Amino acid sequence: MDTEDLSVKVRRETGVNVRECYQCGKCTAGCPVGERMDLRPSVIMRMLQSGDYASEEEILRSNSIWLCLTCETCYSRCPMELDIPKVFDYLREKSYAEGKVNHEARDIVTFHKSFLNAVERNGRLHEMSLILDYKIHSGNFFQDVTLAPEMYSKGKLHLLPERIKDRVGFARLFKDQFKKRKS
Amino acid sequence: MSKIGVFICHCGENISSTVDVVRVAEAAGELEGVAFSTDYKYMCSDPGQTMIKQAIKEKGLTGVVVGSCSPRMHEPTFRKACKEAGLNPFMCEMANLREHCSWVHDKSEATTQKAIDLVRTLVEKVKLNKPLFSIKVPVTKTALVIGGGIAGIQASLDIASAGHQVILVEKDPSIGGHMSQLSETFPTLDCSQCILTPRMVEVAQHPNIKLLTYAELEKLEGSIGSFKATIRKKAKSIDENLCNGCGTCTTKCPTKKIPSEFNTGLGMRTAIYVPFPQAVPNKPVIDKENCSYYQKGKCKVCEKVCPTGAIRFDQEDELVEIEVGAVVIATGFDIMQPSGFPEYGYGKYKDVITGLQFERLASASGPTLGEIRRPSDGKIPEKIVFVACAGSRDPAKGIPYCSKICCMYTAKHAMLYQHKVHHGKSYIFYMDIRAAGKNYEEFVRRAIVEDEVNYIRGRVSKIYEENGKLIVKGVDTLLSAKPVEIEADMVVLASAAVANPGAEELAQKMHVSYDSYSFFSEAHPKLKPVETNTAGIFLAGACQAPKDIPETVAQASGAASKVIILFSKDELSRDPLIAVVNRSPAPVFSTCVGCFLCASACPYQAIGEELITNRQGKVIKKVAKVNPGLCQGCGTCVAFCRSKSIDIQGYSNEQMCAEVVALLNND
Amino acid sequence: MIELINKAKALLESNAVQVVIGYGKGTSNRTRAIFVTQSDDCDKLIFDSRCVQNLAVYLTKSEIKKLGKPAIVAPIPVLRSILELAVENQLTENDIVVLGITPESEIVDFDTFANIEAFLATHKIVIEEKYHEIIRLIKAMPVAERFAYWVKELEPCFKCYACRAACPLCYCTRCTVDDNQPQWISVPSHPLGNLEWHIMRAMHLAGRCTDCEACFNACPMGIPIHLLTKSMLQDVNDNFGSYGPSLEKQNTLSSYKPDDKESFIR
Amino acid sequence: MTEFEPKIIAFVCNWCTYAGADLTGTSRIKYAQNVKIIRFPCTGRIDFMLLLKSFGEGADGIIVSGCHPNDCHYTSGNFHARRRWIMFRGLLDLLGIDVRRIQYSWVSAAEGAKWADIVNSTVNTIRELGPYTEYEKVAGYLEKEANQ
Amino acid sequence: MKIGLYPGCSLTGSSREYNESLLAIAKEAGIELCQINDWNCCGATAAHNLNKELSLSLPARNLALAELEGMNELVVPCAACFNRLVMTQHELSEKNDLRKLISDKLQLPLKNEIKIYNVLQFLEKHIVPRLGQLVKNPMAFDVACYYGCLLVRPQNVMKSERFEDPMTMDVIMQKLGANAIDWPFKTECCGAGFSVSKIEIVGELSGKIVRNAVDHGAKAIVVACPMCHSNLDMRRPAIDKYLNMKMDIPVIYITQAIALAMGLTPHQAGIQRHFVPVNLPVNLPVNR
Repeated sequence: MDTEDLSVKVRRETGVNVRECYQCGKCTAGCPVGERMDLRPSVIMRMLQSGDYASEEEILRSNSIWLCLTCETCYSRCPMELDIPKVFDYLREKSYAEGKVNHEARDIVTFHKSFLNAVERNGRLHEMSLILDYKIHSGNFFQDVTLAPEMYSKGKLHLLPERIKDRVGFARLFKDQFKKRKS
Repeated sequence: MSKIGVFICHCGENISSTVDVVRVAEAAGELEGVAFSTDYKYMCSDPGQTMIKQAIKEKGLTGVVVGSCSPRMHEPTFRKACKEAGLNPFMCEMANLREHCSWVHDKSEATTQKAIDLVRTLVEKVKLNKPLFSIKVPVTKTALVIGGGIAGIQASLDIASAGHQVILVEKDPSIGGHMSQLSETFPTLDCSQCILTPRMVEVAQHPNIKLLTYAELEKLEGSIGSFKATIRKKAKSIDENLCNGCGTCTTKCPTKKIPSEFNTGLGMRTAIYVPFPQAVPNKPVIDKENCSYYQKGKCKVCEKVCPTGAIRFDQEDELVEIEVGAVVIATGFDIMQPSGFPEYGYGKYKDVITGLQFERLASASGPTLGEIRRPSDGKIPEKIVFVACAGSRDPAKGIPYCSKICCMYTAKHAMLYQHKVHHGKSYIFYMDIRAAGKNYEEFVRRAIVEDEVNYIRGRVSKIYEENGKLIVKGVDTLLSAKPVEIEADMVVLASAAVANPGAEELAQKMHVSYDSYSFFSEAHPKLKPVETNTAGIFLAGACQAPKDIPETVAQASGAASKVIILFSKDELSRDPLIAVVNRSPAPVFSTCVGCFLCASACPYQAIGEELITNRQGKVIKKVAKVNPGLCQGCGTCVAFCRSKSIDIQGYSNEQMCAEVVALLNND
Repeated sequence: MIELINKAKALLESNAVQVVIGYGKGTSNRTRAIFVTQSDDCDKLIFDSRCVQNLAVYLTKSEIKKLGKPAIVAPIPVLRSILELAVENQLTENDIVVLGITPESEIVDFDTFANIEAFLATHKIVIEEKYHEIIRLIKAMPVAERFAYWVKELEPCFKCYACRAACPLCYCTRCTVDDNQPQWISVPSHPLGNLEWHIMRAMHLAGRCTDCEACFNACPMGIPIHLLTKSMLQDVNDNFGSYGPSLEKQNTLSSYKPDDKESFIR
Repeated sequence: MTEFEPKIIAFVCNWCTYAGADLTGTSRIKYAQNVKIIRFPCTGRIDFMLLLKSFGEGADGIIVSGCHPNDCHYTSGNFHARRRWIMFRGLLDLLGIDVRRIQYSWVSAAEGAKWADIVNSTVNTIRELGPYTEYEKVAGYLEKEANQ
Repeated sequence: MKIGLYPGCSLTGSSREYNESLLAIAKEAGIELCQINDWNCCGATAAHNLNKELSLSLPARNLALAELEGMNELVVPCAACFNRLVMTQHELSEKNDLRKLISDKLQLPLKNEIKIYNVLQFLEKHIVPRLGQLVKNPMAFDVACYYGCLLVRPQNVMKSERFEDPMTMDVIMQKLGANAIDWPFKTECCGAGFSVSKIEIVGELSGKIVRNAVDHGAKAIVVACPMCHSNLDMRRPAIDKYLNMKMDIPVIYITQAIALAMGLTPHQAGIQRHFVPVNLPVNLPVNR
């Protein structure tokens, strides 16, 4: 089993040394979704410092990492200039790859995945199929029932997707991207 | 034939843990001309020094090399030891085996080898050392104190009371410094002015203290015992002898809307002004930038109303030269303008102020006569938020260090607020509470327990205005980082203490070193806290690092005592490590050809000319001559002299060459 | 020509000077320095394009000094040397009479050094393009090759010190090369000794050399040592502005500007 | 074959760089043993002849270091030194003496870390350049003669 | 003059009025913007949330294609796309090995030197200098310029000094005759990518922004980011729900504002595509 501290991985992958964090909490104070988080940014930094396995699991299974909007406010105000959003990107990727996504974050992840599916299919985002795909996977069938038609009426939705020409070359980018870590 | 003694120090384990000291001693013993070589645990200790003295006597040593710490640390110690044993102190050299070897390398053969090389190098040097005799320089028993804050005041009074002359130079119109701006002082809450102003008056009245306000150091030459300082007395535009400080001019002056420096912009002053009522001297100056006569050419109201006719519009800056034996730098600190904090809205929101501004609000002599009122509308704030570490401990803002005083004065501010606004609520956002002083912790506890100040551990991320309130977005890291939002009426930022803007320039004028934050550097972090690297120049107060009043006063007295010690002798002996022009038998007399390019290169104008005459008094030759009083021994002339006719004692061409050869030939 | 002779005569007869340092006929078609002490001998004085030797070198020689106050025939290079000697406190205005000779071979007498400087201001030192070219070429070589080139160039030097003797600015009573405490420079004329000697010589002339080429002309082996001083002259110009002797401008190496520019100090 | 260990000699001024190197020690920052320091009162004292001598005596590299401009303990020693270095460097370059083998630097009494950095980077540079055989050959001439 | 354009997905769909108005004003100013041939989606928030490599390779492909077409300036109107493209360029310029890996994967050369502009930088460089003669009917009323996150952060990459209080849009609006109010929510987050998946969050965050703008007397909110626009405009119901009151302040793109000031018709500016009706206190030209 992997005994390497998560903080060590974080440092390798993102270049951020969590030990530099002195827990002033400015990141959390300025976070637009701080209120809603189960583990707030500064708490996650602290847990990473602890190097305790249980905490690491808790982080990867937390809702917070998915609530993060990557607005970068924390980073721009951190006295230690720690790139917290980058750390969160890594944590999300890991959480997703290891199938530890918090159930409350299901919708968010589903949306992201639907988004990427849509992109993988056409090379560009076809908002109509994104919304369809999302509704199917999230089960929120009746969300925005009024929105789509209105968007359509305002010319904001195309029925048929635009597609890029170099499909082969493009497919290469997605190859194995979501298989490798699951195993 | 030289008989050198080599003494290798273990420095406890500092050296011996990575350097094989025994082998170094053995290797040294085999060097030609080495008569005695040994190692010992602590060479600088008494038995260590005795060991050296005995060897000198018994073995009749002609030179000594001590392989231990840096000569900057113990050279005086060992030279003294040699002297006591009857060996000329300048026949002793040190090989730096600690700072330059054992501490910077791991234990290895190469490390030991390097140590041997260093020792061999110094042995070769010392073989060529010549007995030297220190130069006596008379001590000018007058001290120059720069800065009239509490540090400068304390230092001046101490030196003056010891019976020495003091010249106290202050750049502002009055002495008093930051302390005079403070309201009450922690941890006793006694009023700052009440304890300071008597001292200020004492300075003014002390027969041994000459006070030069509105003046700055222009130039400093010379060295310990005999400095020559040039002081610029900025034009005050008044005749101080005639002015009786009646204050009519300041009341009549039509230009009244100038933000007062003393009141940190919270109050206004006139163009001709006395910074504050208790100023010393209590005589006004005209601020030319804002005086309508100087700017627009008309007004002269002050001149008309002055009963003694003391106004002098034609007065100009005056340069005075003074001879002093020692200098105390007490230029204090400045506070960082928190405009570097756009997220805190300082400068944008009137009611976001700095700690120093709060002092003025809380001070009885302040613009609100001690009532806490918001600058914007004069209302008494119901809710007040204090933000600690506003700039301090914040590498992103360029200040990683702790400003040291904020924790205490912020606690004091909150306390004062609670005392003055009983129903008010106060919050302090902090990271750590640093209260490590006598009665400090108790003070903070009192603020929390008795005065019910709410301490919240966490930093503030943003402050913005929303319908008349300042919304403070903070966090409580002790409640699993729960975001906290406070609707405050006023916010006080404990902005960082930084070096004065002019600090670097001043340091360069005096050739003292300064750290990367422009605070002046002490000669040794522990053992020489008030000395600088330049002999005869001492430090007092916050110009060396942020300090509170008790510390500042203590250091000031420390600096003063150093000056007094220096003044306790009529002359001091200086190391004779100075340049000399060679002499040779007639008909050459000296190989110097008198091109005097050395003279133009000398930073101290220490090189003059000497006429060599024959018996009939006819001049046969004109050669350079070094004035030992002025020469500081930099040796620039030596490297510059083509015919090598000028050389420097202790770092002579022969010695340096020998070192190079010895250092590089280790196989 | 005749004007020069008459001036010389007058000076000697009026005893304004006791010796006239000038050019005279030498063996074969060469000219040599002559020291005229009798006005009758003044007819020996000549001046033409062959007179390239820098007579200023004699001004600091004790044997010549013994002859009394000199007048000196001074074409441009000599004038430059005189001025530099003045800067270096080796001459004062009433030590000598200067019989200046313009490139148009007109005779001008200079009663003050300031006048000499003013005159030289209109006749600045110019390093010929061919030298720039050579120096460029040398600097273009790979460093090791460049080193080998010079070691070879300096090989023939047998330390006769003719370069030193010919240089008006090498007036030290004892030259450091003869110093043995310490032994700065290895005595024998092997590559190291030669290299060290010529580096020292060049450095000692840094910011002083007036580019008269006397050293090169004097070298029996024809070693292009003047390339060193020329290149340094250029360096002075590039780094510290104008070169050439000047009474008010300080000597290059004994003065400085706080904002001197360099690119190699970390 | 063992790795080439360069011989590097450092000429430093007493007030800034020597003190800076002391600070390196006090801060226990490690650096290579190859560099050994000779102490001068001021960079103004450092004679170019000594640098020359060092190469003659078999140095592979040289460090010359003193106070930053404006911070010289003697006001202007380092300014004079700077001019001297500019001229000397130009001459050496013309002569094909590898100027990369002389590292000039300003290291203040507060820059312990910088000193370690200067030392290590210089050691690396010289390692890459290898032993200064060209000069040694020239310098070795004497011994060769003596041995014959 | 010819400048590269990366429209990004939303400009072809939900925020096509942004694209239309941009092209319109560029045309007025005599600047030709040409789309990158066969451009693809930048991956947006989704990619960098789930997969680092994709978050780099998707934007990188567009940069590579642009290079192939010999573009050296590239305009990216969508703030989100801009952020992804710039971050990718930044990261790849710092890690050479990574750049190689990606370029191999793309099987396209990648010098990674193209100069990327967001819409504000583009306007500042190419439009603002020409504004003088182009402004026909100035808009004399209070506007709140809203920047959001992605135009200013992270400041070390965006090189934005005033990241807490940016002014570029304000300056432009002043030039159009409007009064850009000073308000504290310029750079607060609108909820960005949660537009679909966490509508209530968008409602709250955008709600606070809209309210604060109105409180400060703004008659319109000016934006330069499709996500901000769709959240403030399309998600108005969610906003009203959070504030439980009806907010009718319109949200227009900076490009639309310029277009209108230039005297183009609301239709040319794509105003009709908004959810919140745009009733500006100026008489807009009906047709020209």
